[in-house]
Amino acid sequence: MENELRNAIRELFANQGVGVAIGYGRVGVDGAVGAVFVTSPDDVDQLVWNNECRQNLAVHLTRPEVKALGKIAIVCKPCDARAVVVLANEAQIKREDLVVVGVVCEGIRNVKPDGSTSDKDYPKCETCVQHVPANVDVVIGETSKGEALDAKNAEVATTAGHQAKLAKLRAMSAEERFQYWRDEFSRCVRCYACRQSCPLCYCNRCVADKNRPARIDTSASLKGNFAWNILRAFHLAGRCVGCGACASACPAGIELDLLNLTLANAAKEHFGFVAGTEVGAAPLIGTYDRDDKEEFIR
Amino acid sequence: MENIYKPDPMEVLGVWQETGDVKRVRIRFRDPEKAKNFHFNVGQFGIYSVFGVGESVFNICCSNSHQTEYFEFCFRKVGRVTERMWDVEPGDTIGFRGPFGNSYPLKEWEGKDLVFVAGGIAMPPIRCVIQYCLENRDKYGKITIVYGARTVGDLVCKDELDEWAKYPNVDVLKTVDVAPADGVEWNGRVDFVPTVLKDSNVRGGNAVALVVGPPIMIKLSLPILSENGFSDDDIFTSLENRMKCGLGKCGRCNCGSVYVCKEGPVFTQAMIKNMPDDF
Amino acid sequence: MSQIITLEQLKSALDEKLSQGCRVAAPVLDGEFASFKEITKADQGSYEPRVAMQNSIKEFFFPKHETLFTFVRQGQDVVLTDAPDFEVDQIVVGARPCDAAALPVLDPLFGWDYQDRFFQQRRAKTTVVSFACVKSDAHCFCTAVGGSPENTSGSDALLFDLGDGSFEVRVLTDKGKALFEGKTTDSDKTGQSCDAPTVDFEVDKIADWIRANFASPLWEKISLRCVGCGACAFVCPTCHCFDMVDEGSYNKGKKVKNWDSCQEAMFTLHASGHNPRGTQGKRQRQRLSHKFVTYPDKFKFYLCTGCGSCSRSCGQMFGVRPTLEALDKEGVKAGQ
Amino acid sequence: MSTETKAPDAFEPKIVAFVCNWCTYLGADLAGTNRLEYPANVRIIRLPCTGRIDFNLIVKAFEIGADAVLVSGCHPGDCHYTAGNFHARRRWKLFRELLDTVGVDLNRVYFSWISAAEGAKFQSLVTEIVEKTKAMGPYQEYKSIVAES
Repeated sequence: MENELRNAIRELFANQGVGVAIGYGRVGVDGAVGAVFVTSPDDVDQLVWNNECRQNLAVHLTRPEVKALGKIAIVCKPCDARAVVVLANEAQIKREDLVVVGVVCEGIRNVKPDGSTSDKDYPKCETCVQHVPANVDVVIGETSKGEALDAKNAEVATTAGHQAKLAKLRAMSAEERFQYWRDEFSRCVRCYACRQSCPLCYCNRCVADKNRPARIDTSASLKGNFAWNILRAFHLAGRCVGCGACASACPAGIELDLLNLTLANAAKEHFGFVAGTEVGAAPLIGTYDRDDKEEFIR
Repeated sequence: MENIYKPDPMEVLGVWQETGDVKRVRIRFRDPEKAKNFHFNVGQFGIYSVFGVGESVFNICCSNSHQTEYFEFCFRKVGRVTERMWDVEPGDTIGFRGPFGNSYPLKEWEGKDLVFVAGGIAMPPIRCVIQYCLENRDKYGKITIVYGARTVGDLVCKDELDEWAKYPNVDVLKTVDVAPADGVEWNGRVDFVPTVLKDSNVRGGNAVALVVGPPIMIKLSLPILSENGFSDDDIFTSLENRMKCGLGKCGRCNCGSVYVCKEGPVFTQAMIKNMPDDF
Repeated sequence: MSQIITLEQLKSALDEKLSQGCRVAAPVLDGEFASFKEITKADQGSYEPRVAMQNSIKEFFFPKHETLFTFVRQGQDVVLTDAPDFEVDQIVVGARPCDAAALPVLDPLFGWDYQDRFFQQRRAKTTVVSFACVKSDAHCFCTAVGGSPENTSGSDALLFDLGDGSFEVRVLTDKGKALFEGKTTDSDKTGQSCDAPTVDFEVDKIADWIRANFASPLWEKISLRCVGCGACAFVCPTCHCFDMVDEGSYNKGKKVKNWDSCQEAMFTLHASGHNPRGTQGKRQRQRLSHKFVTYPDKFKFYLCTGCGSCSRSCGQMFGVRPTLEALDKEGVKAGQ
Repeated sequence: MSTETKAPDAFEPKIVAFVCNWCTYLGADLAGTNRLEYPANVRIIRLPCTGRIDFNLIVKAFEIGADAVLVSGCHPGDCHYTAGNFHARRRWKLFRELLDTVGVDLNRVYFSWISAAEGAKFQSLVTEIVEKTKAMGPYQEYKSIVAES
């Protein structure tokens, strides 16, 4: 499959005027897999594809440093390809200027706190049903694990384990939940790795960095951390594709994706909306329906 | 142990609006003991705060002859702090930390001709040294002041320019980029600062030049000074970089190994050529 | 003759200190993650030498968020109240040698000309007990910056895990002596640390390359995968850049000092909109040159102890070691 | 001896009400002009439309010591800007779920539609919120994270 991928990228350099191919390569310590930016067909052999390809590369699509390299081809797992759909739907990228090379994915391995990969699947991959990428230009690889899902039967990208964890949390009392997040957020250092690694946190200047007026405290205090994490999660309401980049980037190991999953579940349950599954879909929060539920309104 | 991050409360004595978005503020220490012992060197800067809003870095823009009574700074309304600073009135309290940084080598300059080149809001860091040199007029040779702004309305210390011109052996060459509209009084030139500098025929050798302003103005003025015999050691400037602490700790104002807050803000062109292009 | 202490004795020594009002921080295990945290009972700690930690001991000297002073507006006047002095004794136990080594590196910065009492008071009040390393991983490169698995720099006592529930104690300073005096027993057992991690680059040569290649296009090239978060800086035991902000309202509030990172675009953004370090390549250049050129020029130390926390915590598999290796390979050795 | 007076330390909750300019604010005004008495614990903040009410304002209200928050605007179909309240409705539906997961007590966050004619509804809702909040006591959890910051 790796060769198939490399050949496809070479072909794109030759025939489609691609300036940079964003893919995975062994770039980190001890050959750890991270993003590589291939700018010449001669370097295509740097590209790898395996079950350690964890990052969501779509985060690079909106970065000026990367855009400066020319027309982009990007390697996307099925979950990551959803982020490309949202970026295009939100007019952050011109989809026709981009070549999305989708790779069939049967699950990514987890990364342990010391940076090494463990044999266990990455949590969100345990029960993933989305192995064949949808809405991509080229599909690399094959699987017996199912077909590309269209918007109608798309599921929220998550796992049984994560859903169970969220269900357990939601079954607690409000005080207990608050205490849980209090412990978690107390470790937050406000490095904004969650924001920076998220393909959909593309704002030029995040509200957290705005100071006229300052919307939330920039301090890594409990007060500031609650405000920040609530803000980050909600700005992704109806937009988060569940790639898990935020939680996996968090140096404090906070399970931020539980917050995003809450909102993704709610979007699906109340509005039948799964982000990134439908090309051209209007953003969930930018639209409304006259018959939206309002049982909570007095 | 002293808290180096805690400012001193200062009383605002006066506020003057210089242009549409520039004000000059005169302050003194609320604590009379502090006021009595305060000393700064011309060219140093301070960090001024509006409590509850934030801090900003400005040059002390007057000479130090009244330092125990008051001193002044100028600011342009561009950000969070300066928008709030715009509203201060005499009697209000603001915070001050400083003075920080190095200063102009005024002793070394004695006996020499002085050329001051400034653009726009960059007048204040030069005003302090002009005031000082005029107060000590006999120590310095010919003084040439080339000052320009985009429009007549953008000139800072406009009235003082005419006062300075009255001193002996002082040339004030003022200019604006854009011709003033009909009816606007203007007795200066309509040209860019480097052009006016070129026409001024200032000569290096026994002279120093102080050039402060927008990067493009500096870039175009330096070759003119070089051609006219100013060596890189004789051309000075006052840099600015974003700072938080002013104490050489917060780690953001450096250009290579030079901390602008401690080793600056005053640099010679020779020093700048040795620094990496990190500003 | 060596001095040894059992784990139980170590814990009871800590409990004794806790009962005297001393603040104690130790590695605490939470699932797979271990992080340094303040503890209230010695039992909460997990006392074994570790390679990977989620944070560094930096935060017990330079907290991620700290109040500098508070203010209240009274009419046109403003009344300031200084933050209290740091007056309790503090023990940080279980530090890695590369964590402890950061403290002498930071001393000259916080004591350069202006004295930062917030760091210095904590430093004076704190006893650092480190564990010599028993293993290293591929992220470790302390040897490249003058460290070692049993580096004593910055520690008040260095403990060697004997593997039998006891530690050999090597007391290094008076503070270490005060903590362990009378608590240890004589023994003929001596501890041993692991082999030093190997590196195939020379930091001096890379530093020279950095000095000579400020404008190299390599900076942008190697930094492409960096997304500009602050994780590397915040887990780093030596990164010390900070932000100062006002919080609260116009009438009543405080000034706080928060960790900041040079990797974030806002770090050097001027009010005018100009940013001297507007691209990730420039920001990585700042990070690397600060660590290996600027800081040693000023304070004689590399601003890096080779702990590898940055690359362990980087979601993009970046960090100091991969960057040094890339500069070595594509800059120094390629003769560019 | 024992007279029924309010203990000096009796808990008086702080309620922040974010209301739209065109309906609920006028409803509150009507309650006033009609001399309908409601507890003084409520601080009304007038905004152009519920569509303008940033979710972050609710968080902010808790940060500055609110014990409960009310968000109120025009009935569906009555929005001065045609659809602001429809947008708000969808947003609050999702935001409540997030608050729930975070552990912010949903009994302290209220949403309502109150028209300019419904002074009585404003009165009764505010009275109810104040009474319920009094029964729950101060919002200790949020106050404690603010106090520790």
